[in-house]
Amino acid sequence: MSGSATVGPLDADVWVEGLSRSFNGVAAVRDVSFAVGAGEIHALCGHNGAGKSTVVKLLSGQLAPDAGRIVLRGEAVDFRSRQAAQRSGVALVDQELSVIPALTVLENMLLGDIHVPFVNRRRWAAADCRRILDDMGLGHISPDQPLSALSIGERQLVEIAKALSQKARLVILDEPTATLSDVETEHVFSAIRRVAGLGCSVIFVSHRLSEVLALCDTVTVLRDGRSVATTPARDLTVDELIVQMLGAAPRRLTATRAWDPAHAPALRIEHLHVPGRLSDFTLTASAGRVYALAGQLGSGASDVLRALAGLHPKATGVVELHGRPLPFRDPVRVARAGLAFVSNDRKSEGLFLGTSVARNLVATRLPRLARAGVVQSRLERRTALALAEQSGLPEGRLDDDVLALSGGNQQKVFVGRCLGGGDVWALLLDEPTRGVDVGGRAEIHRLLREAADHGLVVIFASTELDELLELGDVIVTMRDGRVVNRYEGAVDEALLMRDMTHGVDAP
Amino acid sequence: MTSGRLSQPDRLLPAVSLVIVVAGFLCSPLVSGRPLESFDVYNALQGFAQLGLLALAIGLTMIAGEFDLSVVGTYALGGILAVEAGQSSPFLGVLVAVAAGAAIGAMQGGLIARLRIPSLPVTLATYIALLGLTYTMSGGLSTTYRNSDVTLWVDQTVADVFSPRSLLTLAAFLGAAVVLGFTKLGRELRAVGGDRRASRVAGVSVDRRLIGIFTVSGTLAALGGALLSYSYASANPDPGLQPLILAAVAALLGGVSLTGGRGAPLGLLAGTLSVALLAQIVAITALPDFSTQLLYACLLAVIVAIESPGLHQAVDRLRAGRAMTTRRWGSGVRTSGAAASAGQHPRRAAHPKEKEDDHDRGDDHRS
Amino acid sequence: MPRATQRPPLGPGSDTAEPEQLADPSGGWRPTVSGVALVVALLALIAVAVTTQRFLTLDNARAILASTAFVGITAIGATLVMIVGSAVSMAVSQTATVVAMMFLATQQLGLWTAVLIAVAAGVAITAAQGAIIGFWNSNPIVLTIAAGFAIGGIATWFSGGTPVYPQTQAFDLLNATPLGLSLAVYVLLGTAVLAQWVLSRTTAGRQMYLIGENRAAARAAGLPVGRVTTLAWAFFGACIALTGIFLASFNTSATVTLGGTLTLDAIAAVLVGGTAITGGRGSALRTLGGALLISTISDVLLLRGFPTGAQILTKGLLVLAVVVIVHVRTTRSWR
Amino acid sequence: GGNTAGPPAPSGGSTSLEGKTLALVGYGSANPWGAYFNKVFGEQLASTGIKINDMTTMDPGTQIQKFNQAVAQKPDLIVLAILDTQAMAVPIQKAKAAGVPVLVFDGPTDPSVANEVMSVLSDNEKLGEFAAQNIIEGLQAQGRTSGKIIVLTGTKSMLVTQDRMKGFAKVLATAPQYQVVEERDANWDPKLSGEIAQQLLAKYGRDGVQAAYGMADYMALPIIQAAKQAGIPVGGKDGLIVTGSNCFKAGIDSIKAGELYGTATEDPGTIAKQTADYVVRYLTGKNPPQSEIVQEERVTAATVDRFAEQCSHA
Ligand SMILES: Nc1ncnc2c1ncn2[C@@H]1O[C@H](COP(=O)(O)OP(=O)(O)OP(=O)(O)O)[C@@H](O)[C@H]1O
Ligand SMILES: Nc1ncnc2c1ncn2[C@@H]1O[C@H](COP(=O)(O)OP(=O)(O)OP(=O)(O)O)[C@@H](O)[C@H]1O
Ligand SMILES: O[C@@H]1[C@@H](O)[C@H](O)OC[C@H]1O
Ligand SMILES: [Mg+2]
Ligand SMILES: [Mg+2]
Repeated sequence: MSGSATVGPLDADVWVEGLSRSFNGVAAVRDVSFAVGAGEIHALCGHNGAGKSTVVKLLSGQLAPDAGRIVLRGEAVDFRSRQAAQRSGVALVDQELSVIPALTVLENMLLGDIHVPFVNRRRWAAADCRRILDDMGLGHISPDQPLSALSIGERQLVEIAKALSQKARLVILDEPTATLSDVETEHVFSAIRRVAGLGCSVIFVSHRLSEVLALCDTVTVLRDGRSVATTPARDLTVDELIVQMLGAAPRRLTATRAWDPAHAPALRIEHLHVPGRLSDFTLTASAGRVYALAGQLGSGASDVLRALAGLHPKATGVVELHGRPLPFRDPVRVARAGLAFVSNDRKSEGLFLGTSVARNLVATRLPRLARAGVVQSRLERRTALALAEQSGLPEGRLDDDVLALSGGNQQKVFVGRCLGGGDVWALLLDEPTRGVDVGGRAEIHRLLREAADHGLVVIFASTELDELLELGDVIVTMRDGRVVNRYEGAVDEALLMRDMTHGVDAP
Repeated sequence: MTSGRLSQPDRLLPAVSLVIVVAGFLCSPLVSGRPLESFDVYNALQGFAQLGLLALAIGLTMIAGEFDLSVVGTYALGGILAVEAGQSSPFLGVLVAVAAGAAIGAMQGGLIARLRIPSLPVTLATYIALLGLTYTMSGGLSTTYRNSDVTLWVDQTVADVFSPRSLLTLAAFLGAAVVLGFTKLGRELRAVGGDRRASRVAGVSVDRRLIGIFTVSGTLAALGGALLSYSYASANPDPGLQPLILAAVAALLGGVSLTGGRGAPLGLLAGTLSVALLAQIVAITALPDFSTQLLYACLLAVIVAIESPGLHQAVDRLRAGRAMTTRRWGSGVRTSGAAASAGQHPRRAAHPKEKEDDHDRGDDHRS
Repeated sequence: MPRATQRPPLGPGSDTAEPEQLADPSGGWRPTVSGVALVVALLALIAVAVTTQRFLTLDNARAILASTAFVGITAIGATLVMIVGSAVSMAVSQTATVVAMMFLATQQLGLWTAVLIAVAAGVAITAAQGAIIGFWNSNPIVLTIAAGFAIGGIATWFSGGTPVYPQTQAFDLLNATPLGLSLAVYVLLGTAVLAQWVLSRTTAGRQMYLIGENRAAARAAGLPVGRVTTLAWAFFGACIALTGIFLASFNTSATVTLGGTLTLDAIAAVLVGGTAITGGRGSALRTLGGALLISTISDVLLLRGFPTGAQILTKGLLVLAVVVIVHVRTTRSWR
Repeated sequence: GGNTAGPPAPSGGSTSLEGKTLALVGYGSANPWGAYFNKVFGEQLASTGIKINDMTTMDPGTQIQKFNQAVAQKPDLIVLAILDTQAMAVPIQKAKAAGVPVLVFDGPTDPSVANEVMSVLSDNEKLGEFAAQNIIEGLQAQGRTSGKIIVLTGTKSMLVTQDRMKGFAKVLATAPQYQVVEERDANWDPKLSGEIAQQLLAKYGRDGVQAAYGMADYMALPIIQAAKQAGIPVGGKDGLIVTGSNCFKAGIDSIKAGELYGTATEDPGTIAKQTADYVVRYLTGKNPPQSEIVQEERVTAATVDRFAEQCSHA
């Protein structure tokens, strides 16, 4: 376990050598090696399923490697549990939000930290917590607030703050910023730089490549479970990074085409209001166009979609679909009217993970596949096949559980479920490509574009500028629960950014 | 922690139920026509002692997000073992009972934690098996405890209202309150109950906590059975489901939820006292027996109403619908003005409850 | 032993239980460690059973089926409720009791009217709970404990505790034994087949699996969560009512305690059938298998002269073993 | 204390017991036997002006809490039906120490406190004897020289059950050609009785059992039903002889239909009347004997008409 003469790169604080791990005979990580120096911020990049999170789990004691070793400060370690890793000074922000809503902010900060004594010392801890929250830009949050009272972004910040405050030797952050706005991300970056400055090694995983290059010193790229390159970040551009990840240059989307004015207004939203979250949202959307709601977390963009989907019982306003009022406080009636919603969380509010791909694809349209309440198996099969083909899913995997698919393919199942058939008139998508790699993202964008071409109204919300610009025919920027601006055509990243971060009442 | 937390169900429920029941207790002379005496309190506390350890056992597992149905089985086994092994030395009897309870608890905790099996089926199966075991050991007959000194001792009056049995039960609650309140165990237990995966990731030894809490649960249940059999001078091989259900009611009134992550020993204490006092009120006022059932049903109905997220959403939906019809015109202007005048980020200005609603996907409390 | 060579028409419980035990919820059979364990356990049971005197007799097969019927019918209904994600009901025996009382109290209106009233009552009481759980997302265990108290209390209140006696013996028709098997056995088989068909072929049945697997996803997707949950509970209510009707006919009178230990017996049968308490997977035919398996084991132990205690103990250990085998495959924990 | 020394209001000849209180710690109304007892007992005492506090329950733990409560309230008399014999011993001693008189009905107390209470007891040993007589008589009438018997008992931990079995065994010993092959605890539970009967009848086969004893009619009738469903004839020239040992209306009907061979009284109405009578005698200072036994009767087809009314209330 320890002691044996271990030689690594001279200044390496963390040294990973020949790490491998398979699941049921399928290799997720093979022979991965890299080194992280003290105070270095080291990025792990790669497309979905490349093995990043598996490496993270191996390093943080959540999984044991099949082969290879991990050396921390010259000592080989063999973590049998998260606690063992924590005792060796490894702090973690998991890919999945891992704070406990049932506890207070302070309790969450203390949870699992090995430096926290067995017997509570509350006052001392509260003061510390206050300082850490302030550093993270969470001055408005009290340590005694239950975490359940915080937004998802704030919860994520608490988790990051917690990991960065644990006096660890190695902090690992797996997609920490996926749910954060740019302002919040800035707070996180400065905090990361601060701990790195104190000599702590940092491993950072993200799909936001420009942010990777801005923050990190070194980038290791994984492809199909192997480490293919380790390069200083200053020597890389985003495009070069993408080439490393994919092994080839990415396909660029063709420019959006002109709008065919033959398409009449289909979805009219007036004065949509959700107490405390969204005020007076008005939009008339036409079939055949893609509407992008641009806004950071908490801007209300996602609330527009949730309200339309019937998931905000307190929502008020007038919504009409094809001139008929939409009973938008009831998800069942919304779905029946032909609005399909893709939430931003495919795991807990999206797919039926333990169910086959085929059954997921037809989950929402069983009544239409049935005669007198009896599902017609052949029709069901045909529909599933058609949807799989339409959404670019491999036919061979139709009977696998969704759980066994990679994240990107899971997301395709989620989006694919809403396509085809004459029964859906509008697609509402919240972060349609969250956590999806470059290739998967292009596929999903193609699906949405095709859906619009087939005459559907497509409305999506996103926090990513690239995505907004690539996909949106009309971009509505939002901040603080209100619309800031509406763009058709001429707009650039800077404009969007300004609207999303400063809003109308900017100085 | 702060006064604001009184509005949380884990404090509100036990506080309200205790206040209501104590008020009922104090008013009972109006019906019985007889002033309250210290004996009434003593007797209520005896009822508390009968239920308490079982309620604490089941309540603690519920905080950790589990439901230990086997406690009634362990309770029966504890009683029989205490009687069989404790005829000459009551301490030996308790020791044997407690050791068996701990072993059974640890076994179940091990299965549930290591194999990640839901607790309800495991503990149901164990309950059935334990019933068979007590039946085999006793031949289906109540076993008699002949050490009448012990029987008299455990129920003797202490300071007018207590007995050694009720004091011991009280001590168990206070002990649990101290341990969970002043060490990291309380936090970790609620974390394990709140989100098991996240707790693991955060570095909580989830398996160890689960095995621990089931061991504690088995121990408490066996101890409860042992004390009860000393008090009754007999041990019943099959106490039925009634004790379990009453213990669960006590725990629910005590502010724990079946979803886990919520509750504290002092809340459990209040919940258990509420149930015991309710039984005492029915005894004092000589209400027919079935009225106890109806009263429990009413109390549980309140809990159901409080803990039905869908009900609250339905109410919101109704209100929003009504607001729409009354303020057809100009609503957008007024409401947007209201939000703007807050001059704050709406997400931050919003009442916590509203955010909870939003992120409450409504599935997290399947049982 | 002339009878021993004679194969019973439906076969002993273990034979019918076996294939269902192996069926994968999605239809295909995949060899897994747990599956192999199950096969081994079943083979062992069959070996023990066939070497037990009098086990392979027509009378014994009939007894196994008959003793499965009451619990079995309720368990079939409980399967739907577990699949749709509502876990269990703690108010089963109280409901069965009340239905039995109503059934006997209305005999003078004619058998079928009485049956109709009883089933309607069972459906109404149980579907109401299902609606609260489905539409309001209430906790089923808390709710059904409350319902159990309420139903039991009200039943005692109204009946004053005295037994309910029928005014005519019309119900005796339900004690008939066509082809030597009691009517309840046919109803059990019919209910199982119907439930299986509902689950695997109808829109509502298929939605039950989806809702049970991920309620939040089902809600966001606009599936009729409330309606389908209510439907599952309504079916459950009809099953409880049938059990209550047969119990009443069998006992010819009904008291407040008629339901006995039906609640837990039914849950045990569903669990032994391998339905996951977390919802989303399971099958009615496997519940039938589970119920038959429990009766068969009790029967074998009884024939071998084991006392009541040993029978109960074995039942508990059996449930535990199956629960472990079935749930070891999933890492989802009970929330 | 409740003993207010108000002048007894003399009213129309009958002794007024106005102002006296009595705590009825009896069987809860969830038990049909208890329900009818409580009803008759209340009716009998209604005219006397005694105030009855309903402290009935079927849960042994609750019973102790209620009993202790009753003691504390110092009524003029506690009327008690014991659920857990052992567990009630100490509370009875406490009542004695507190000077509160206790009258036990139906089943006896633990022998250690038998002298501390008054009692009106059903004669459980007799009930068991009657059941055995029924079976012997029935089998002999069929001309059988041997016979196997199965027994489904009430909750075995109750003294009531044990006493009935004592009497049953005693009489059966006089006819050694008839033997009990199986005795099982069916917990006063009709559903369980039916299940066990089905299994036992299968175990011993069509010709393996000649007689059955279900300790109450509601336990004997499921045996009959199980036999019929298994195709085993009941009663008559060579059918199964089934007996109960405490009568209910359904049992009487079944005897009349020629299925149940016999049963015995122990009907709640009779005990209730005798207990009420005892209460009045005691409270009016007539010093009744410390213990009274209720006269139990055997019921068969020959005598069924005599007991039909008495047995038809529960
Ligand atoms: N527990 C598991 N069982 C089986 N396969 C797994 C498991 N965890 C990961 N895998 C598989 O291992 C591979 C690597 O997954 P990993 O989560 O490390 O990818 P990633 O690079 O983090 O992807 P993403 O960017 O989507 O998070 C994938 O093919 C994944 O499906
Ligand atoms: N969570 C999981 N549980 C079980 N098996 C898994 C899991 N994730 C992945 N696998 C298995 O590992 C294999 C590789 O997974 P992965 O998702 O990386 O496939 P992939 O090579 O990315 O394929 P695709 O082209 O479909 O994305 C899968 O085929 C699947 O069988
Ligand atoms: O003695 C009673 C018995 O005869 C009755 O049937 O059930 C309750 C018993 O206590
Ligand atoms: Mg990952
Ligand atoms: Mg992939």
